[in-house]
Amino acid sequence: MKELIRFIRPPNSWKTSVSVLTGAMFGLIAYLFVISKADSYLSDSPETCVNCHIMAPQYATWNHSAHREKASCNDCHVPHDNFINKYFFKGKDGFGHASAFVMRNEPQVIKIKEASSDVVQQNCIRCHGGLITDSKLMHKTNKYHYERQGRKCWECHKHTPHGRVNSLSSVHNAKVPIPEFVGEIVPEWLKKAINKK
Amino acid sequence: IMERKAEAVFAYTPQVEHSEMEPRNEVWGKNFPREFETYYDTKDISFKSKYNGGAMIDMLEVDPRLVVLWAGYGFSKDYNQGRGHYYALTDMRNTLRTGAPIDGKASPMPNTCWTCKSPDVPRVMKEKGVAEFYSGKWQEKGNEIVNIIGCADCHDSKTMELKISRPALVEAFERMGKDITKATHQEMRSLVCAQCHVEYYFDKKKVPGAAYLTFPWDNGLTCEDAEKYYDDMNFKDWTHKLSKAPMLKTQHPGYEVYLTGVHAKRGVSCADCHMPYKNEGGMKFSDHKIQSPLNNVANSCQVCHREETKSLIEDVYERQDRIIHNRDRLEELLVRAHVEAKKAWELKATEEEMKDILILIRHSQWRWDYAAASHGGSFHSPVEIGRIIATGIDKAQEARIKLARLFAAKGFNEEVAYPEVKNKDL
Amino acid sequence: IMERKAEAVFAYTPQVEHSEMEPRNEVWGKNFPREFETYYDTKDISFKSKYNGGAMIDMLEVDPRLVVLWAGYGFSKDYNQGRGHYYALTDMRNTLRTGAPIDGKASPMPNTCWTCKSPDVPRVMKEKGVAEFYSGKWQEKGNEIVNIIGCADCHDSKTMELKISRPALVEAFERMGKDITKATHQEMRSLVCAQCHVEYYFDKKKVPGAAYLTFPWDNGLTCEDAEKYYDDMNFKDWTHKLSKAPMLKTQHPGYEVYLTGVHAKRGVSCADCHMPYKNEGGMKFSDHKIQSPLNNVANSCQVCHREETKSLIEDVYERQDRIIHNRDRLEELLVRAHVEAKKAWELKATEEEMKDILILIRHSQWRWDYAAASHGGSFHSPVEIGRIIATGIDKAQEARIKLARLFAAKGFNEEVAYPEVKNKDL
Ligand code: HEC
Ligand code: HEC
Ligand code: HEC
Ligand code: HEC
Ligand code: HEC
Ligand code: HEC
Ligand code: HEC
Ligand code: HEC
Ligand code: HEC
Ligand code: HEC
Ligand code: HEC
Ligand code: HEC
Ligand code: HEC
Ligand code: HEC
Ligand SMILES: [Ca+2]
Ligand SMILES: [Ca+2]
Repeated sequence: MKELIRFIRPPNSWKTSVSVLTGAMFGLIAYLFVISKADSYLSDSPETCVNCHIMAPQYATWNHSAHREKASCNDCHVPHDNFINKYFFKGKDGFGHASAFVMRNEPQVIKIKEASSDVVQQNCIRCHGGLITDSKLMHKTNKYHYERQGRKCWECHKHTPHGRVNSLSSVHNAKVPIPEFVGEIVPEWLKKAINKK
Repeated sequence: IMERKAEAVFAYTPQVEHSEMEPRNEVWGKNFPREFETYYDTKDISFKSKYNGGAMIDMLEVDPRLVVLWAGYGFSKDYNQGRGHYYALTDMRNTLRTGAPIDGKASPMPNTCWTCKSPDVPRVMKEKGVAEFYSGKWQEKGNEIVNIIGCADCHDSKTMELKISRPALVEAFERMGKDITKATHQEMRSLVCAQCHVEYYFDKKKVPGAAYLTFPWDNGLTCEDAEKYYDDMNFKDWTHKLSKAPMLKTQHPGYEVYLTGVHAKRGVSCADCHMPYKNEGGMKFSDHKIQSPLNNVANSCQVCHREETKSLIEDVYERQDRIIHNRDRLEELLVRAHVEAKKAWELKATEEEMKDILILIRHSQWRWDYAAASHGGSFHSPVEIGRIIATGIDKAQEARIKLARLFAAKGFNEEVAYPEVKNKDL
Repeated sequence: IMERKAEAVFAYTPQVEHSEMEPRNEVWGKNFPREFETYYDTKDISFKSKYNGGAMIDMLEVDPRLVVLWAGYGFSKDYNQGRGHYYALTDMRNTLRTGAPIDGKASPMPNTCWTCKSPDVPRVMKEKGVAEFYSGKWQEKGNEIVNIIGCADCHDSKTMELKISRPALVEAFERMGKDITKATHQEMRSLVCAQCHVEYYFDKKKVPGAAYLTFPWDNGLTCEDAEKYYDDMNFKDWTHKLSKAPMLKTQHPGYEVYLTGVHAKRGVSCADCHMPYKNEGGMKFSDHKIQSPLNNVANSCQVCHREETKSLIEDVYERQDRIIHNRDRLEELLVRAHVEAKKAWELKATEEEMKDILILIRHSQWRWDYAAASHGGSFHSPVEIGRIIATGIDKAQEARIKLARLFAAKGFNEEVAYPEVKNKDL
């Protein structure tokens, strides 16, 4: 054990600079963490995802879909089988997206990866399992039961929930709730005009 | 990251900078050509559904009984089924019910009428003050009001976020103890409409000389809540020419009725159905051609309902049919009640004898109008509208039972003939 | 698919073989213990919702106005809100409205009553013939009817597929030119219920001596269609004791009303809500505890609606409240109409003078009963029930206007007092 400590302890002459550097590293990471709202990666609100404008197309399309009121991003994109899996996946994903974003190597058109698409599929079934597996309710989906096996739900439900075309330029005026940027619901002049009386 | 964030905030680079109060849609339109163009498509009035659509329909022509119901009031001179936003100013200037205010001639109508017809309104209000805006007649501020309803009515000029641009809605919320600035984005997608698509009246007492635009929501937003509000303050819009009943006019309680329906309860907003996403040349944006969703089922209803277009339209018509049948019957009963009440006066009925009867007529017609004026209401909340009409029928008939007894007391025992209403002249 | 079908058919190895007509649920239950056990849970009558539920409620006690509405008819002696299938036979044997048919004493009631109360019925029908079954009084075949509604009423004994076990529904389809054997599996999940949960009458002319169970569907399945059917054949269930109106009794038009609602239009069946899948120890099966779905929202509604339980129950109550308020008012108006008509007879009104009035009362009460007897109807199809009640109110009041005029003609001009109805004795 002592050996080990001695091994990683830097030579005395380096001591000061290493401490400063490590401190700076931690500081920088913390800073990045704060301004990139990495902590918000742990939350379930869709606002989290639109911290990156890159997610704006997905936000905008989801916000105009049938799922808006009952299923947010993480309901579909993060595993819900158990607690640990959920946060592990979130962390891993968050790191991936963040580095891609910072490194500016994100593609113009994002495509879902195999692993995350499996996650999504499981989530579709999590919510709609009752409707699509209950033989009694098959009347809604009956005809398609056999064709459905082994396919992703959105091979048929292509518009659920993002639609087909989601390149960044396709929704460039989309209203996404970027916190610093929320306008005044009641403009200043009107507030004043009302309060005057 | 800092840099990218700034980029995210300004998701668009404005072509044109303009002020907060810019009333000209063309100017905003430079930055947002798609929204602008679709908005101006509200000019298209070709679509007609079973009961609604874009066309201007002369309702007094289609249904002359309305002339009886509104006898003695402006609406009996002219009333059209509304059309697109593009026409709001034109239609208001042209309507005969206001006493021909054309060409700067003196008009009997207050400036308050302009409130829901143009983005020049917030501009003038800011310049002159709210109460001052509500004062005076048309010819006085009419020349300031030139742009059709538009961007500045609903949007913040810097962020393009939705905003409330007029006082009445904010004040109504305040009086109910609610804070409208706490509204969610999704609620705002209906609240911008609730600035105009609501029942209202002019409060003449609040600020002397002003016809202060007010929403009767202090007791709540239902039909009965508003009725109680008006009753408690002894308010009437006019005295009926035939029956002498102290009448109320219901104007388009679109938002209030919508709130009682299942779509509102499930978080579906006006914009979801009337301004759905549109996909054009790979671009997605909110279709600003605000119109009947039945002209655009694929983008509106079918986002949520995987049903055939035909079947969804059928759903709407089926609900409307079930409602309109009884609404029509109520209309007939009200015509009868008015002419019977007139007969009673001729038979020298006293004020005392007529009092209850006239209140029943007032309450019954309030309900009929609530159902009739809430265009779309028979779909927005069919169970509630059905309920309201049933209570309206009950009250109209109750009035007529009392009238029959009154006739007997006056020694008259015949059926009063149903008036032949052929055209707009009574 | 063929393969899967065969699999479905022979999915079980029967423990017990029994005949097609086996009426004893215990015997079928050997093969299907889960369905059997849950079916017998209909014995549990502890659940109470706002307006429905399992408990037996003495409706005449709760609402004595019913005694007036049904004066002169069996229902004014005894009427309870229905409970689970387990009790169908008990409740029928115990009801006082049939003139105490207990202990093999002579009864005034036809054997036809048994038709919807037991799986012994198809057995006896097969043995004795359908018309013969419908002939004679209770004491005659009552001893044959011992098993509670059960498996043989809805299932084929070999395949366990759903089947129609009684003639009336098949005959009604035939007369409408429809072929019930073409029904899909999903339709069958409602049609088995439609054997019993429908409005009916006894046709005394079809086969002499028999009270032939018949559904009045020849003109269609709406409220007005059935009314026309009865009017055209001059049918009445009884003559009202007070008003002397030729009355109709509506019995539980559950299926007909359901058909007019949005759930039926979207293909949702009775069984989807009243017999949802249940998961017990890894086994999935249809919960045969047929009851109010509000006692089981998770397995019924929430399969399709991802709303909170509380919110879904609220949806149901909200619709029921909006309907029941007006239904109650209609009930009051009908009580008034009956006592006023009685007064008119006392004033020596003629048959001729009363004719239109009595028809209005008949039609109005038909509508009230249609809404009241279709338990669950205020949720199954609230817009349609609301429509029906509004027309009912209109007609009751129209009758009262005519009565007021008639009173005047007879020199009587007072309000007829609302009767004090305190208990079951008029
Ligand atoms: C820090 C900026 C940022 C944030 C915040 C962010 N994303 Fe991403 N996301 C990206 C970038 C960049 C990519 C493209 C990565 C690639 O294709 O390699 C991406 C790709 C994706 C993908 C497709 C690739 C895959 O993993 O299958 C999904 C799904 C996704 N994001 C979902 C989300 C969700 C859900 C959230 C919120 C919980 C979120 N994102 C928040 C930047 C971000
Ligand atoms: C109802 C489930 C659901 C919800 C809710 C949802 N997504 Fe998705 N998401 C999907 C599916 C399915 C795909 C794969 C689409 C494809 O491959 O065509 C996807 C793909 C993506 C992708 C990859 C790019 C693409 O378009 O294929 C991103 C990024 C993404 N989602 C982000 C988000 C964000 C951000 C939110 C919340 C604002 C969100 N999603 C909400 C189901 C969902
Ligand atoms: C958190 C729960 C949840 C998840 C996860 C989810 N859904 Fe849904 N889904 C809903 C709700 C809620 C609705 C709204 C309508 C309803 O309940 O009837 C809906 C509606 C739908 C509809 C009908 C409307 C439409 O958009 O076409 C389809 C199809 C559908 N979902 C498929 C999917 C698919 C495919 C996935 C996975 C990619 C998925 N759902 C994931 C809850 C969910
Ligand atoms: C082979 C094509 C196909 C696949 C794969 C498929 N579906 Fe569907 N789905 C359909 C069709 C077709 C309908 C019926 C639409 C209708 O009733 O009009 C449907 C209906 C539905 C509905 C009901 C929508 C409504 O009207 O409310 C839901 C929810 C749904 N599917 C979810 C899923 C889920 C979850 C999956 C993946 C497990 C899936 N589907 C896979 C074709 C498919
Ligand atoms: C769930 C969809 C939906 C929602 C939400 C909705 N509407 Fe409608 N609206 C309709 C339909 C359908 C019609 C009937 C159109 C027809 O008959 O042609 C309609 C009709 C109308 C009309 C009459 C249109 C005409 O052609 O004259 C107006 C005005 C209207 N709605 C305003 C509103 C307002 C304001 C709100 C929100 C407070 C709202 N609607 C919410 C679907 C909706
Ligand atoms: C500034 C006031 C104002 C606002 C804000 C407003 N409306 Fe209107 N709206 C009107 C007027 C006035 C008309 C009637 C114009 C006419 O008939 O000349 C109208 C007409 C309509 C019509 C009938 C169109 C037709 O084709 O018949 C619909 C639908 C409608 N509005 C929906 C909405 C919706 C949805 C919103 C919010 C997104 C909204 N309105 C916001 C004032 C307004
Ligand atoms: C609170 C907002 C508001 C005020 C104040 C208002 N209107 Fe309107 N007006 C509307 C809306 C909303 C419609 C569209 C109604 C619809 O079609 O459902 C409309 C429609 C109209 C129309 C076209 C349909 C018709 O009725 O012929 C005319 C004309 C009109 N208004 C004139 C006036 C006049 C005159 C006044 C003043 C007495 C007035 N308005 C005050 C909101 C308002
Ligand atoms: C009657 C109200 C109303 C008027 C008038 C109006 N808008 Fe909008 N606008 C909306 C609503 C509601 C949305 C949807 C906002 C959302 O979902 O975030 C919207 C969205 C937008 C967006 C965001 C991108 C999109 O398409 O969803 C832009 C940009 C926009 N409007 C521009 C304009 C311009 C330019 C005008 C004038 C020509 C205008 N709007 C007039 C109500 C209105
Ligand atoms: C954003 C989603 C959304 C949109 C858009 C939408 N609906 Fe709905 N609709 C719903 C929901 C949610 C319900 C309630 C049922 C439920 O909980 O699944 C509903 C209920 C209904 C019902 C049953 C209610 C009743 O009155 O019986 C009908 C019919 C209906 N919608 C038709 C339409 C039509 C027609 C349109 C287009 C004009 C439309 N909807 C647009 C989500 C939507
Ligand atoms: C969409 C769901 C749904 C469907 C489909 C449906 N019901 Fe119901 N039913 C309900 C609800 C909810 C109630 C009200 C229960 C309450 O008030 O406690 C109800 C009430 C009833 C009641 C009264 C129950 C009691 O507690 O007294 C009967 C009987 C009934 N339904 C029979 C039927 C029949 C027969 C059908 C088909 C023809 C049918 N229902 C279809 C949901 C449904
Ligand atoms: C053989 C005739 C018959 C058939 C078939 C039948 N019912 Fe019934 N049902 C009855 C009778 C009789 C009662 C009333 C029993 C009582 O009150 O004693 C009843 C009562 C009910 C109740 C009220 C239960 C309570 O707790 O208050 C419901 C719900 C119901 N049935 C639903 C159904 C459904 C759903 C089906 C089809 C799957 C069905 N019934 C098939 C005759 C039948
Ligand atoms: C067409 C089928 C059918 C016939 C024939 C029928 N019933 Fe019923 N009966 C039902 C159904 C279904 C219910 C449950 C009603 C509900 O709760 O919605 C019921 C309920 C009852 C109840 C319990 C509730 C109450 O009303 O107190 C009694 C008792 C009863 N029936 C007696 C009779 C008698 C007596 C006859 C013969 C005159 C008869 N039934 C004929 C189907 C039938
Ligand atoms: C009032 C009608 C009714 C009665 C009585 C009835 N069933 Fe059923 N049963 C159904 C319906 C409806 C289904 C669902 C069929 C389907 O969807 O394929 C069903 C399904 C079944 C199934 C198929 C497996 C399952 O659980 O879905 C079995 C086995 C079964 N019933 C056994 C019985 C037995 C045993 C009895 C007597 C104790 C009985 N049933 C009484 C209506 C009834
Ligand atoms: C098998 C699927 C299914 C089941 C089970 C079901 N529903 Fe529905 N429900 C629907 C569909 C489909 C609609 C129509 C709206 C649409 O098209 O999305 C609807 C519409 C509704 C509406 C709006 C109609 C109206 O009257 O305003 C309400 C409320 C509702 N359901 C409540 C319930 C409740 C409560 C239950 C349980 C007792 C239930 N539903 C069971 C599928 C279902
Ligand atoms: Ca008003
Ligand atoms: Ca009957």
